Amino acid sequence: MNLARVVENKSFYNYGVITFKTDKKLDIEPGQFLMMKSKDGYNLSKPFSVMDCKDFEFKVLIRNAGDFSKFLIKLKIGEELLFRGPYGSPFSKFIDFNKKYILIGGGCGSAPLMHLKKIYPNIIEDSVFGFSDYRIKSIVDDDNIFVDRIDGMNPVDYILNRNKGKDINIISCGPKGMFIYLKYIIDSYQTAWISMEENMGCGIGMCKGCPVDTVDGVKMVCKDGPLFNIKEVIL
Amino acid sequence: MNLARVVENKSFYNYGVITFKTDKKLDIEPGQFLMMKSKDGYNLSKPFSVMDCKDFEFKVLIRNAGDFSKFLIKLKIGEELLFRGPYGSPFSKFIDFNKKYILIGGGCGSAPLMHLKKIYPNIIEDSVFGFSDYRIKSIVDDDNIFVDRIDGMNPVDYILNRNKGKDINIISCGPKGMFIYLKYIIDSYQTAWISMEENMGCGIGMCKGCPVDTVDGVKMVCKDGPLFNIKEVIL
Amino acid sequence: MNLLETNLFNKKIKNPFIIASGPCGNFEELSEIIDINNLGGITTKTITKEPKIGNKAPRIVNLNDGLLNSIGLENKGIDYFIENEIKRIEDYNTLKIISIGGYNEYDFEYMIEKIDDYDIDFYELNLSCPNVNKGGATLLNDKKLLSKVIERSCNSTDKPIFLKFGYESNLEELVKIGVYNGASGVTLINTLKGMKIDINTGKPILKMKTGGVSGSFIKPMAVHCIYKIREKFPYLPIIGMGGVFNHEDAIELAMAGANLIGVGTAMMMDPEIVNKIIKNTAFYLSSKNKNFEDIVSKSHERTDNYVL
Amino acid sequence: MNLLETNLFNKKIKNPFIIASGPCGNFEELSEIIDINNLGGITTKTITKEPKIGNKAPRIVNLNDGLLNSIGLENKGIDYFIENEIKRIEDYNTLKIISIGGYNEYDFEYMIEKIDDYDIDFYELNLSCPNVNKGGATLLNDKKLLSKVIERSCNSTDKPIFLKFGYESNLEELVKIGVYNGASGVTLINTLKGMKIDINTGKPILKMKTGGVSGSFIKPMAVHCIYKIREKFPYLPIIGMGGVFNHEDAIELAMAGANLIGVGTAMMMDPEIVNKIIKNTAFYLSSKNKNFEDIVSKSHERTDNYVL
Ligand SMILES: Cc1cc2nc3c(=O)[nH]c(=O)nc-3n(C[C@H](O)[C@H](O)[C@H](O)COP(=O)(O)OP(=O)(O)OC[C@H]3O[C@@H](n4cnc5c(N)ncnc54)[C@H](O)[C@@H]3O)c2cc1C
Ligand SMILES: Cc1cc2nc3c(=O)[nH]c(=O)nc-3n(C[C@H](O)[C@H](O)[C@H](O)COP(=O)(O)OP(=O)(O)OC[C@H]3O[C@@H](n4cnc5c(N)ncnc54)[C@H](O)[C@@H]3O)c2cc1C
Ligand SMILES: Cc1cc2nc3c(=O)[nH]c(=O)nc-3n(C[C@H](O)[C@H](O)[C@H](O)COP(=O)(O)O)c2cc1C
Ligand SMILES: Cc1cc2nc3c(=O)[nH]c(=O)nc-3n(C[C@H](O)[C@H](O)[C@H](O)COP(=O)(O)O)c2cc1C
Ligand code: FES
Ligand code: FES
Repeated sequence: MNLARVVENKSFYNYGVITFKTDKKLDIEPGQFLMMKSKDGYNLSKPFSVMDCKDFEFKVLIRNAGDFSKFLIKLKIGEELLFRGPYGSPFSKFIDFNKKYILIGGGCGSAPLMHLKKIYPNIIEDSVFGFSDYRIKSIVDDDNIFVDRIDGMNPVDYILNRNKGKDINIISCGPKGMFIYLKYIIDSYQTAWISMEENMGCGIGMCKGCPVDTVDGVKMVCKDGPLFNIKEVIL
Repeated sequence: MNLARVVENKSFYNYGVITFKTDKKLDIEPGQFLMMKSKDGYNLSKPFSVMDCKDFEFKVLIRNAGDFSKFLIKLKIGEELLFRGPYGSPFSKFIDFNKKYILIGGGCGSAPLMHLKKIYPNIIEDSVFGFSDYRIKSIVDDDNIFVDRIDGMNPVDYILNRNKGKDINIISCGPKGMFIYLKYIIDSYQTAWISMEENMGCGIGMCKGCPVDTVDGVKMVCKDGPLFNIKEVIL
Repeated sequence: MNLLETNLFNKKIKNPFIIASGPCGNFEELSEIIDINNLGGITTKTITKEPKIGNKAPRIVNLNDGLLNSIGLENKGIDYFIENEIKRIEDYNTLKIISIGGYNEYDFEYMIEKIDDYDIDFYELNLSCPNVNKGGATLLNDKKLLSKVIERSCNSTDKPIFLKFGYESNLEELVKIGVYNGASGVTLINTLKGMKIDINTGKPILKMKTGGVSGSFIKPMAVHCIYKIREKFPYLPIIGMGGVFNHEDAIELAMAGANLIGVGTAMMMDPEIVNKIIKNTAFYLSSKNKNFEDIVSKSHERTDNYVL
Repeated sequence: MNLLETNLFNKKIKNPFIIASGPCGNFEELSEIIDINNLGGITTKTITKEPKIGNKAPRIVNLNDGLLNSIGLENKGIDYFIENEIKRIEDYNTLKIISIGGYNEYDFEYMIEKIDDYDIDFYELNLSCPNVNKGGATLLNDKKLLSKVIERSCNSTDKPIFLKFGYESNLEELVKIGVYNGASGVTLINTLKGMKIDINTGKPILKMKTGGVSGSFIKPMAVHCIYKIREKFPYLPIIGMGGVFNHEDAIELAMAGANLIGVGTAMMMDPEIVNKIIKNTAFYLSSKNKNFEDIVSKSHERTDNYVL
């Protein structure tokens, strides 16, 4: 595994944005994730999407979900951890560069979408990044961050409303509940790519730890995803 | 348990002398030990003798024996750990203050003897503290530290030789092998008190984890000791 | 109102936290550190008919987040216990569980008859100590003998009898045998068998070689065993234990199905820890506006909200 | 000279480190990360007669220093394996162990007959997967069926057959049954049964509720099982596994009695870790001036220096 050293950590209790520096030149496409673990202990590596990446540095957006993410949020500048990757298919594998996309992020799922927006600004029609804690604005800088309801609507309704009538292609990343809702409301002629999350073991497809039911049978989030067509996935 | 903060750590790979500061005024007699553990994890507390103690500070001499002692040796100033105690009967419970004693320390077993020497200098006839690593002299200050053999003799022979003819009362603390040798060479009219070590669980006599065979049956090092009359113990 | 209060066999129990058998001996030392009367209950270290001097040292090895022990049931025997310890134990105002171990039905009967008139609450038959060769361990391999031990013990007293088992392949069958022969409840789980070898010497560290593994890392196995037995025996009282170090561990065992929660190894690490666990569990329950009994067996609730 | 080299059934094995069945699938992904030919051996993920789609998610829960899984033997079945995977596996220049699982003697026989002419070395019968209800698990409760499975499997091939067991109360008896019916060796240990409950929802985290516990904290149980079987069966080949993350763990299992060392969960944490373990074990041995075979079963040496 590779070593990464914290060069910046902007965080509060619920969320953190951490920038790491490594010795190895990185080539991480939007949509890919890294498997990270602490230097001590015999725990699984855990998957985190990259929010930004350049040369020897990468940035992640962390939600305090349990032991490891808490450990990440508390990291001090200069402290180190281990990572491997990038894994998972990049968004660019599925994207039609002649089309325009709407990005819908829920919580930390916003991270890879922000990365996408930065690298391929021309294909982005609109975006919304929903969070439940307003303090997120103090650590993540984006005009489309919304906290809770927007004009009394949830972020999905809000953005679809705002882009009514357009040829809608969606890329979404967030909690499962959001996808279920999305699947329920979008029309059959609309495309939506969703980035799935599942508890992971190996992160590379060998342990069969991260299944997702699809119309073509069981697939692995880490190897066959994390991006899936919403029509393909049985939510 | 109580919190102690490192105020000084003089150490090299094999040994360390660490001074801790606490919030609670300490009253630790020479020969007693503390049960210490790190703030994280669900491991047993481990016993360490006190080498020096005053008001809110205590000092321990650590040998790198395994995970926890390695952790201790690596502690940085300001870092904290948990402790409880003091436990174990103090030397003063057994000592006849009208007599003079010879102290024989082996490795870290020297720690409580150095404490005794400092608190009751008048009862000490002579002392020897044997170590196997000469660098110990850079962190422990005592004229009677000897590394390996002294004039071709082991420390026990050396000090008994040097005090030949005297009414010899010994207090010794160190590895079991040293006690076996001591028992073998001292005369039946001589007194020797030895401070035993055993893997400990609770440190207070309730778990029956630290037995020592004596002529009166099984006793517990933590509660009935650690000091025993060498004649009483079946080594 | 006391959110922690619970009931078993019409006995009011202050709180579900009891001291597991063994790590705290018979509470003489512990009572100098904490107030025993604040505890839900106490279990004596397993008492045998004859005194046992226990195993040779080393008896204890620390594992990373676990513990390996081979105490070997060191105890002074039932007669010493009655002459010197039972009076002090009677005086504690808490649930008193007497743990006994033996080789056959007569051993158990003999001990129960000696002790039954004292002010104690339950018995716990230690059928699963991995540290004795001829002792409880073999009872589990001889189902006839096991049945006789349980039956005879239950016939010797009107007090509830709990059977203590470990992580056994045939746990369900053993519990069935127990219930069939009159046991009132089960205690799950005893230590698992484990070993640590010092690779510098090439020798097992424990003098007895194999010992019992307890502490934090047996919790997933404990939760599994408790859950499995609760699933099959919806109303059987279960004393759950194995790796409880904080209130979250305790709640997990309770949700799996434990009516009372034993704390063992954690008490060796820090003898005051049980007070912290009691306090934090009370705080947790009050923040959720629940009683302890509300969370017992909660993991078995169906989605249609049927509560066991 | 290669200090790590070892021998089993007159096969030279480069080093004792083999990939345990499961965590690395069938090495397709792994082979892109490390050179499979550097390994002592590989064990396929357990193959069944019919395809199995495995269990619903979540299948994986991280425990502190351990892992809980309920993959449920997801695999595409023996026919797919032979059509699509065996050729690639034949090409690896390493010891090839085929793990198979089934419900009765005919399943095992059927699979062995299909695969026996390929260039593979040993079979491993997975008799102990805690993640299948009707599968291997029940074989252990039905000794007649178990005997038939082992006997019929052994009669179907000239290749050595290893039996994989977990931490079972009657492990010795099971191994005896195995050896009596013709097995050549045993693999110890499979995962233990465990559960984790999310106390916020009150529900077991795994969809299947119970799963198999592996990783660092099952090592003391693995060492115990290996030691116990080595003690009773001085010459029985044992593939030891359970919590091996570094060369010290490996040496501990070897000293307990393991002839080969399986690495499972550690490979999920870091797929390159086995190379580090191999390198560090070689370094350790050379610093002690020993071969790997010198340390196998070392913990059983008597003080009179009698070596097994
Ligand atoms: C492809 C991918 C990309 C991800 N990117 C990010 C990211 O950019 N930022 C971020 O904060 N998180 C991300 N996650 C989720 C992150 O991996 C988990 O939150 C993390 O593993 C939790 O570890 P923990 O030790 O903090 O919490 P745990 O104690 O392990 O888990 C806390 C809770 O989260 C659940 N959980 C555990 N692992 C996962 C998982 N992999 N996915 C969903 N739920 C899980 C557990 O069941 C539990 O309920 C991503 C997950 C995947 C699969
Ligand atoms: C009363 C008493 C006072 C002590 N005072 C000191 C002291 O002042 N300085 C000091 O460095 N050490 C002292 N020790 C020893 C110290 O407790 C152990 O070295 C320590 O527990 C090792 O912990 P570890 O995690 O570093 O090593 P471990 O990995 O736990 O053990 C390393 C090796 O030491 C053995 N060991 C473990 N615990 C003990 C123990 N309690 N006694 C003897 N051997 C053990 C193990 O079997 C193993 O072989 C004292 C022990 C006792 C009983
Ligand atoms: C040092 C020690 C001694 C024990 N002695 C006994 C005993 O005498 N009788 C018994 O039934 N269980 C005994 N146990 C098992 C505990 O009661 C308990 O079942 C087990 O340790 C799991 O709980 P824990 O992880 O909280 O310790 C002992 C455990 C330890 C660690
Ligand atoms: C994700 C996962 C999948 C497994 N699948 C199998 C399997 O298919 N067949 C099998 O015999 N054992 C299987 N095992 C058990 C391992 O081979 C091994 O016996 C066990 O995990 C202990 O070793 P470890 O601690 O090194 O992982 C699996 C273990 C894990 C963690
Ligand atoms: S995490 Fe191992 S297959 Fe996806
Ligand atoms: S350590 Fe528990 S009795 Fe001595």
